[in-house]
Amino acid sequence: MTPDIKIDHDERAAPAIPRDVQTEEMIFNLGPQHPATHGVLRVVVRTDGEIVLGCQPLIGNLHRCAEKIIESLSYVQGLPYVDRMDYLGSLNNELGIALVVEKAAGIEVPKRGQYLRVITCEINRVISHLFSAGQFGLDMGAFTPFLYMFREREEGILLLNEITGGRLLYHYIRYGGVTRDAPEGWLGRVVKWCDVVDGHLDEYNNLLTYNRIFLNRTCGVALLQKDVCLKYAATGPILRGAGIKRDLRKDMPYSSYEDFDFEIPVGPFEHGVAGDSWNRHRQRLYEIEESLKIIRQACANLPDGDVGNRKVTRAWKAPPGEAYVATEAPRGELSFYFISDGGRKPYRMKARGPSFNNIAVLETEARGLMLADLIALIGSVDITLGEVDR
Amino acid sequence: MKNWFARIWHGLKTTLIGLSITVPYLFRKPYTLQYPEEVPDIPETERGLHNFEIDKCIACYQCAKICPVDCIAIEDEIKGKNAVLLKFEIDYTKCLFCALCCEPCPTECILMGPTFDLVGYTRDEVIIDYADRENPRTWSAGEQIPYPIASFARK
Amino acid sequence: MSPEPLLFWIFASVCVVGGLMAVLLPRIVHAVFSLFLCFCGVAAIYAVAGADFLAVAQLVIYVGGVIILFSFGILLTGRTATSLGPKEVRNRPFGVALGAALFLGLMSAISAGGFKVGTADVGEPTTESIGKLLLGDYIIAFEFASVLLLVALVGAAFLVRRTQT
Amino acid sequence: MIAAAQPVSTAIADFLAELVGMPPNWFFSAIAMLLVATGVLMLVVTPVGLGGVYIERKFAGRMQNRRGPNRVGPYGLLQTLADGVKLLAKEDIIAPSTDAPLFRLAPYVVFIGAFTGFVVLPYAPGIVAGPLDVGVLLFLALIAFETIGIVMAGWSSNNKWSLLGGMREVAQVVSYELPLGIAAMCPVIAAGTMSLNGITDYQGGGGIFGWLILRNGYWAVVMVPAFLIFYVSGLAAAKRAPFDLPEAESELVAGFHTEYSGMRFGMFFLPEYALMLSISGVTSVLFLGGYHDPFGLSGPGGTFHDVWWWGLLWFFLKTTFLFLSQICLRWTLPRMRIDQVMYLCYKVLLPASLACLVGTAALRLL
Repeated sequence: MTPDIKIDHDERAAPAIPRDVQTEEMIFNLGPQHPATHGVLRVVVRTDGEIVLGCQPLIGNLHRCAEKIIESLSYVQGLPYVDRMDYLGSLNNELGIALVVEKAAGIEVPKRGQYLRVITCEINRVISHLFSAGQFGLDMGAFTPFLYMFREREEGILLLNEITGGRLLYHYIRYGGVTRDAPEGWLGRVVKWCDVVDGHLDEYNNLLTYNRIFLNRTCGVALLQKDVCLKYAATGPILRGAGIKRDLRKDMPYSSYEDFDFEIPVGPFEHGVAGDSWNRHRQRLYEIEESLKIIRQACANLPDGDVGNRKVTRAWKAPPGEAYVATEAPRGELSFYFISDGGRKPYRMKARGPSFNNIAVLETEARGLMLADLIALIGSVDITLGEVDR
Repeated sequence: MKNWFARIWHGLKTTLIGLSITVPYLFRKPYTLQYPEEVPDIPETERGLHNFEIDKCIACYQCAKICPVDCIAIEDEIKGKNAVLLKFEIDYTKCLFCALCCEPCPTECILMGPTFDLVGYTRDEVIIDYADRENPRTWSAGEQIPYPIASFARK
Repeated sequence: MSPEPLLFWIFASVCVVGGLMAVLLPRIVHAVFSLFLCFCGVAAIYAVAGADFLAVAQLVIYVGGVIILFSFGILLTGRTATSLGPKEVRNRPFGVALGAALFLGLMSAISAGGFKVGTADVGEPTTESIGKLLLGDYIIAFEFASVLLLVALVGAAFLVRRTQT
Repeated sequence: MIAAAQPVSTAIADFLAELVGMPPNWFFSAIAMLLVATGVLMLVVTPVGLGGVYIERKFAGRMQNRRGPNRVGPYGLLQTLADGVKLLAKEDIIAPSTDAPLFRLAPYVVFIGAFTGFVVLPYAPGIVAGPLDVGVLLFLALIAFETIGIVMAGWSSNNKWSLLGGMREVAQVVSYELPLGIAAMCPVIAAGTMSLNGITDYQGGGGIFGWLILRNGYWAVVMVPAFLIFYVSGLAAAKRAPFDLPEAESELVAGFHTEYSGMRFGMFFLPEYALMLSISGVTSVLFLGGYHDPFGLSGPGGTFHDVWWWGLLWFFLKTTFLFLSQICLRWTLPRMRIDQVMYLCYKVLLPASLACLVGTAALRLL
């Protein structure tokens, strides 16, 4: 059954289209099986022809009670579930939950473990951004850059596969460290991969980012300016693309991010205005460059030692306490709030997924766009439905 | 008017730049692998289908206990001093491939193998009983070299 | 030996059937597409008669212009799926009577007009002569007609664009 | 081709008449003509359908660093055939809420519109199916004809995405017919005829500088822009990327053919390639000298004057080049937005094409 759809009939925010001709409004169901919704997002769109008058994202099709499942399993058992929230940035999710538990329990992570976390998480961020940028191009009708980006993404996946054992859902970071040390020669291959990605960034940019049609489609389109981002607590590339310099890796460094020298790119860039689709897309490509810098530094300075804290065993229980940790995931601020009652399960594990907040902008900010621009908005905000619904 | 020409020129130029990137790929070697013939290099650490050595198993149920999704079903029978496995069934419709089951095993009899090819026409086909020596799937996986999943969490 | 009579009868019946359907079908969209069929039949008859310019002009203007505008207009209005309401049905006898009167009038005019019946030489392409006539002898009339159409176009655009704030 | 078809159809008519035991009359000759037409259509559809789709997929694959079809047959050549068989074997779904008669009719209208374009193309000296005096105009009419089929499909599917696709198609094609037609008028004015044969003949002799695009060198001033305008408008009329808005898969799912399945979908798929090919053919006739080679060998007095295979070779080369360039563009460019498509048409292409028209007329008077 269709849920009760209420769409805001407030016309104040509606576009200034000449209403000379008496037309009828149409209700479109964008999704849940629509190629542009990247999963099972359903957006009910009220349009006048091609112009969006109102829209409401309906989420929850992928709801799996991730938080409750984690609360009902022991510490070790809960970790693989976190991977499945933002499945494009699994390691970043794992890092978040590991950090919050470690903070609450006061566990020290050896430096080598921290560096390995940084390397793998940044590889994952690059992979995720390559995917996001590619699928945004795909939404704009450019198929080829998508596959070029997938080529480099595949190489990154193979690197992560080698160290973690998984291709998409890594289950690598554990409480107290990481599962496994880097295999022989892995660091060298990572650095080589960084060079490969660096070399191909120009290709993506010339093929897609600076293409006239792409610029026309995205510059000044689907504007999410500073105030809107702050109002909706939208974070990540959206916020930085809108011109607010906030990156938790710099602002509240965690897991040794303070050791690395990197920039935070902030929009507006060469074209468009701050906060438009183009700047969000460009933001991601710039962030890839910065992540590659971090990976190179971490690989060069990887300290010796253990990769994990040996105090944390399989039957480990966190002492009573609570903690809140926010991390910078590829899609924005991913934070966990954790309470332990000293039992063998977490008492409470609340996750704040960035996609969930980011998707909220659709409801008001889609007004007045054309249908094709709505696709640009969804594509450039870049949500993962696994994280929205959890 | 100047702007008008500039935009047309920009459009033409970026189109030509795009073509100069995509067209040379026509003459380059494809990146993709011909999958069934060319198998990608599977790293040693791949968490694929399990490798289970029935003769080592002492039916301690540790793996079944730690499994977050309860996908391992074990039945055993005590014969004399040793337990004999009647059933060691892994339900791959549920399995997360998290490798948590490998860590507590005292005899290292269950490990993650490199076989990633898990397809079947029915659900029953992907529920594999490793105690059943007749099942071809079970023992073809055993031919590959097992890799222990290293873990600091072990003990 | 020539298949032209057969082709004529085929296309003529297509025209008649298309025209009748356009009048009788209850759904307005069906009527438009029947009209499309009718126009195509007319174009085909022109082609069979050797008037290739006329045939193609028929396609360009009536199919490419009129029918597309009709269908565009109908797609934009909301009443595509509805049948004609009771009011239109009440008017049907008047329509039939009007149509019959028109038909009779035209038939009598045609039969009184003294059209010659016979085989004409249709081998000569007509395009060149039409072009020479339009851009030679009748160039003034032709240009006036196009200016008139332009004025009508601008006027229509002006009238439709009622308020622009 | 008409020269070759005439004896064939007469022979078939005689044979049929003998078979029935009646004197040959117009009835048999009509049936024979239909048979010949069907045979020719099959000759055209098969290579267009199988070749066009295969080339597109192979090109797409290689441009994207993939392999493209390579499983069925050598180099995957039979892939399209296999897909055709699959389409034929699939269930023909007609949703109950569709307007069934129009829904069934629409693919045929599109098919007719797209494939009739081959009739007027002069492939080589003496090889043309219908040497019409108004070839250029007929070509424009056929594009409009195809549009009607797409509107029918979009409306009768009773699906909002399809409806939007149909409306975009109408808006786009009706608009782009203007620059398309005006750009086509430049060669027409230059050659003084609307017949594609006549325009080709006009470009014979003088090699590459006989072609309209570079005629005598200075004609390039108007003809190169006219060629570009015609090419871009042709892309839009054939709904090729970056103008594939009526079926934009990321916005409208599949636009006007969202609801189609099985061979009915195939009937939309083939015309796309047919239209691409015939537009490429018309472009090569109008601007690139048709079947004339760039060395002047096929002109009057040349070595290969009126040699059909030499002409066919050059026509084929030019058409294929344009066809492949359309494919390359599709896999390079993103899609435009409908208002930008309209902007490009009315504010860029239309004024430019009018300027080209005036320029051509001026050059013609010189």
